[in-house]
Amino acid sequence: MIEPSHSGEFGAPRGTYHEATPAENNKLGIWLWLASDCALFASLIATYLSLHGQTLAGPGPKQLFDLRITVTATFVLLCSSMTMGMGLEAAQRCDYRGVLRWLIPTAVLGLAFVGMQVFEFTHYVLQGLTLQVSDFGASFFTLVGFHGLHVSFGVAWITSLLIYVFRKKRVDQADAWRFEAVSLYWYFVDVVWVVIFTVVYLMGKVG
Amino acid sequence: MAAVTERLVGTAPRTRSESGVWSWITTVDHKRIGILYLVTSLCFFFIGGLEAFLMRLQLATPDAHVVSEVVFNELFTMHGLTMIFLAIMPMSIGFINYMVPLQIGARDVAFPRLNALSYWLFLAGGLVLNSGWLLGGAANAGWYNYAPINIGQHVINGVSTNLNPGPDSMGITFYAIGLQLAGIGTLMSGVNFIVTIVNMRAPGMTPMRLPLFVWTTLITSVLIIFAFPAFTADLFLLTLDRLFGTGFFNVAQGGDVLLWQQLFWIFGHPEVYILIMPAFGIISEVIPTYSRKTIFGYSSMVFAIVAIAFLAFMVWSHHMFTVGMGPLVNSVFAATSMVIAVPTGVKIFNWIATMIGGRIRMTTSMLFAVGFLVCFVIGGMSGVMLAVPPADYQFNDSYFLVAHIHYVLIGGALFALFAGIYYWFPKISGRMLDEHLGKWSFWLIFIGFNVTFFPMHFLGVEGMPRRVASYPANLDLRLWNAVATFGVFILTAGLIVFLANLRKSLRSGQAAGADPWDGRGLEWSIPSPAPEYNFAAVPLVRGRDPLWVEKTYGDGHMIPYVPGGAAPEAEAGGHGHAAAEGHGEGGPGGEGHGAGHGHGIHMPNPTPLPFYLAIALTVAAYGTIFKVPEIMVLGLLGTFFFVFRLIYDHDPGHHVLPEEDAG
Amino acid sequence: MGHMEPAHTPPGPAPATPSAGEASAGRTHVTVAILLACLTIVAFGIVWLRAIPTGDMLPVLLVLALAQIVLQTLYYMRLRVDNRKFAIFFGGGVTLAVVISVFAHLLLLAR
Amino acid sequence: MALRPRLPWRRLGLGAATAGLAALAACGRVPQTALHPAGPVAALELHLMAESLWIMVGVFIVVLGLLGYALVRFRERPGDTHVPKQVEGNLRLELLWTVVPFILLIIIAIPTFRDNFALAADQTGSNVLDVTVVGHQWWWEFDYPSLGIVTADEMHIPVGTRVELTLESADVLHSFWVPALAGKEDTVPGHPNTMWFEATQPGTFPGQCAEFCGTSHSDMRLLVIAQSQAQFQQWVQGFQQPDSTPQTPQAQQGAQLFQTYCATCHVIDGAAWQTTPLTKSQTGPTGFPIAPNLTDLSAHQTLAAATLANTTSDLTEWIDNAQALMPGVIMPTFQGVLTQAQEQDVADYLEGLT
Repeated sequence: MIEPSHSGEFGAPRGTYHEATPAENNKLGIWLWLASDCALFASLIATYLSLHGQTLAGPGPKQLFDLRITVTATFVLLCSSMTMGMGLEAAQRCDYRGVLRWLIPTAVLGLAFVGMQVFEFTHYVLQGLTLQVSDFGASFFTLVGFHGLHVSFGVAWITSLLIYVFRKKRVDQADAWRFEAVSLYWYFVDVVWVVIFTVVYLMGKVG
Repeated sequence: MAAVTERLVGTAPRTRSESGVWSWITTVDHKRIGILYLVTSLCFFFIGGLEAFLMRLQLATPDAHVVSEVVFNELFTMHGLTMIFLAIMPMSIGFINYMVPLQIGARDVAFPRLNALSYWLFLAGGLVLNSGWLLGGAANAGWYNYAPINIGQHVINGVSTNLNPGPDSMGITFYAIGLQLAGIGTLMSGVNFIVTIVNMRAPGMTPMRLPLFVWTTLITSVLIIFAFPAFTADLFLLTLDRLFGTGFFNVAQGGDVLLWQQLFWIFGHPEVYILIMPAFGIISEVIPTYSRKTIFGYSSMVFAIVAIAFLAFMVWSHHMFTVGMGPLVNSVFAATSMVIAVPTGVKIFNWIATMIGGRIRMTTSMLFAVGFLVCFVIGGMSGVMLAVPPADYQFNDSYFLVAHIHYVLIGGALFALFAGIYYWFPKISGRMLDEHLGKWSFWLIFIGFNVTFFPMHFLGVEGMPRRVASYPANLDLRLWNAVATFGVFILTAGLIVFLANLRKSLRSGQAAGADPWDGRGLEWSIPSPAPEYNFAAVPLVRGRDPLWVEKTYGDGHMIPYVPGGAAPEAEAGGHGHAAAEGHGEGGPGGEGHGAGHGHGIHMPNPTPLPFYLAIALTVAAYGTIFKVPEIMVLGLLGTFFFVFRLIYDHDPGHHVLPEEDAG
Repeated sequence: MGHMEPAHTPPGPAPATPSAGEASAGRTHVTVAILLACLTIVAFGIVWLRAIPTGDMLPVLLVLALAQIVLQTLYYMRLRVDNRKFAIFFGGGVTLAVVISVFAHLLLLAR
Repeated sequence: MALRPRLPWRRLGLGAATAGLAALAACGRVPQTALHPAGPVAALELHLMAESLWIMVGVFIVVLGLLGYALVRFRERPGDTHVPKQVEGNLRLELLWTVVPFILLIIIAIPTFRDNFALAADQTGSNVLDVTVVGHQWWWEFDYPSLGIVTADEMHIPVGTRVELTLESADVLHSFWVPALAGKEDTVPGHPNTMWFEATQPGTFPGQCAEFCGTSHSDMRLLVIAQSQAQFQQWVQGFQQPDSTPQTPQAQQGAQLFQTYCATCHVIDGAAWQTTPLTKSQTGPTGFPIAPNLTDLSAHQTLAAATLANTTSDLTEWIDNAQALMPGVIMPTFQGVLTQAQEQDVADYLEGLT
């Protein structure tokens, strides 16, 4: 039945066929979204790098940044990554208690991070750095605030997942991808923070 | 085929009983969403065409005042935006939606609900953008909307200054928010198509057997997900500038007006390829079918697509040769821009080589494909001329550039889309378009297009800048402007004939049957229009041009794939499958591979949630535009509510029994 | 293509042996977290104490950040063990984004 | 489309600097074209345009020939039912049409790179005239820092002298384009650009803004007037020793009205009320003059960004209702503020400025 080669590889498929499950689709989808989000953050970081020297009448990064607050926030986010990892392991074991035990602290740590950022921003505004005063202010608040919004959305997502699990009172194997998805997002937000911490804060302090 | 007997027999076919507006609002069927895209984009196309018509009336004679400067500036801005974002791109997405799952042998896209959401956000974005006409002026600073004119009223060194004086410049806020909405939708489409193509191909549909339209879709989607974020960021900064008084694009606040241009063209140049890539794909389907030959140089076609996509990210500054980046940067970008001509040339020659040695049927679709080749080559050549910076200093922002962009976007993308319409309309509607009327429409459109746009090359080098509302009589621009406007009338006549053809076909068109063109791809192996479940049994793909392979070597029907026990000739193969690995974690919704499981085909249920989500986000958009925080917050809360509803809403789906005869 | 039967191990510990998997995965998480914390402290320390000349700081900080990113993506996001297509799309995208934004930044500064 | 470089194109009546826009209109055509270069920059650009065009035309003929051959030779004949041979490709051919275009592009690229640098080279030296061009919504400001001249919309240059332009913008993006002399270069707020050109023959070369800059973008025109060295010196003198004394009673009346209503923005060098440096209202928020300098107005051929003839009647009309002629312009409408006669007086005064 097989005729001389058409298209180089005529013939039935070799190997076995596997139709992707919705969970696999979701995971690839999340990865693509995160890759796209990377490009978004890259644009904002390029904007910040291009404009951060424009402090004009407003305060500059050197006098403004208090690295102690920021490094604390970094550790908070780092811890939340670890607890998220533990929560994910629990979810993959279908361990209902484990999920609650690890994901509630994750959300709380995330919230703490957002709280610290709100505190930090308020502090800066009081010192005269606003969105309007200079483009350092505008690009700083935009970039860091955009990351803060990502963290906030992550907290909302984790919370919604906790509510979902809490109502079911159990974790199914079928739900594992939901935890994987949120964990990927959470780690990604953490990765972006590493970049922001280095590029904005540490380098800003160095000048 | 033994497997054919496994088809379900004797069950009452459950056809698409749903109809009416609500069924369209709640649909998650990729084919219906595709039709929504196609119809909507056609409507926007005629709106954009009307805008162009008014502009050409104004420019037919010197010093004319058919419309005022204010309106003219809105017209050319909205014309560009409408044609690019609301007509050509969604028309491509419409075909992608309808055809890609069929061409890869899938039952739907990976995320049917996200797909519906993409459409509703595109529509919402289009409506928000156009609502500017009624709510305080449409956008008026060109489709690329350069800074700092786009920031409008601004405080500059303590003085409140309107950088866009004259009209109420509210329109650019509609631009910023409307395109943001549509952009989110497009981004989700991009993700959706990539996952669909990577994960959901039928057995045997290896990467190097993918139809080229699917390849171009994949690469277009990659361009979308990596190019749109730059625009998202840009629009975000613009929104902040316009509504919150930041100064990203205001020099007085330390801003940089070129920041907008850089980010815009990082997006904007890939966007041009987002527009033209699916067109390449359609041409690569149409020419082999009507030449009765497989595509010439498949591998080099794939390589060319990938190369063009990669280079598309490396050339953006050629739109900015005259902003003063210096000779070195200009030379680098000139070089990369010229290099794009190489893979593009490979494609052109491969298409012609496909025709050579074939048996060519000059259907309307094929006519449009040939028209595409002629016009796109002209557009590509003026593109090379524009890539020479010293020449570009004369060409840039002149009518030469207007001619170029229309040769690639009308002569290129739109002609290809018309070829696609005449090619796939029978599959989508089940009825043939009239070939006689079709040929009339082609010749009128082709001649009208060239009469309109070819003279613009002359106008450009004779000193007519683009975006002028009028030109004085003493410049020697009278003749070619008159000719161009005359051409528009021919073009319009062609479009009217096309509409008449659509109407005639939908009323009394000849029934198409499954395979009216002696097709080569999987989409022609199923009935027209495609049933809800697409394939009664998942087809087994045995080569490139799978249906043609079966016509030549088999009995002309696709062999159903049988899970576990494969068709006899499949056993010989080893384990060398090029497709990617997946994790078999199971989970609900894993569908049967065929109808053989006895309970029909599992399909997702319709849902209004994407529609509601789009409405909530639109409410937030208007709250932002009109600076009403309460409404904005309300809309955002609604958005999040529906986002989480969508995430946690379990869709049990329903089962459809395939119809008796799927052949 | 793994089919029908999961021919390969699903990500994470196999459900059959939860306790052993839990311990090892948990240990990985803690180890990576400690490494990340150390890297952060080093970066912070360099800046805080002005430990090295200002001119050298930029590359050192970037390398430290890169190390953290690699750790997080490989171990936390599990690109090391997970499907390669994730790594291709994500890695490719990130590289592209970085290259383009750096270039855009240079173009803006060059003037 | 004949893009070959040709001998510079001369038109009767256009060489003389005295030819007004009305005269240009009477001639029917003005040379706002890149096809008839009047200087080395435009000639070089035209040369590259032509070179790339002819290469492209060659490619087009090959492509069209192949396409025509395919369509004619392989079109389905009635009754023909043969199945064509399914050719998968041909490595040699595919390499051929990869390599040949590449070579053609290199042929285009080499002169491109060379000329990129040639055109970007700064022109310095004693024989170079420096002019600063500032784009405004919607007029052009021309500053001659070495001559102390600030004027608008009409740039006078001596023939045979290289002109080094510094391009700036007072508000939004504009693009300075005089096709017969040189291609365009954008005026970018906050980022001064440079370019140069030279006129090798006398003439009046029109140009206009090529980057969309707002409502009346299409009205933002300009003239470059290339003159002999002697005529240029005469023009410079008219500026350096302006006579702004009103000569007639109407003009005197006009001068008073000008001081009240117009001097807030417009500068007339040598006028009794004019201070140095300019008043705060005369400099805009970005430090560039807010309105055209009207010194020696009678030497102008045109008004209002080269859209009106420099006649009393056009000037009166402009004063009366600038918004109707150029919507959105910063110049207010004086209809209802001044009577027709008063507007006429102001115009009389301005037309008497030498």
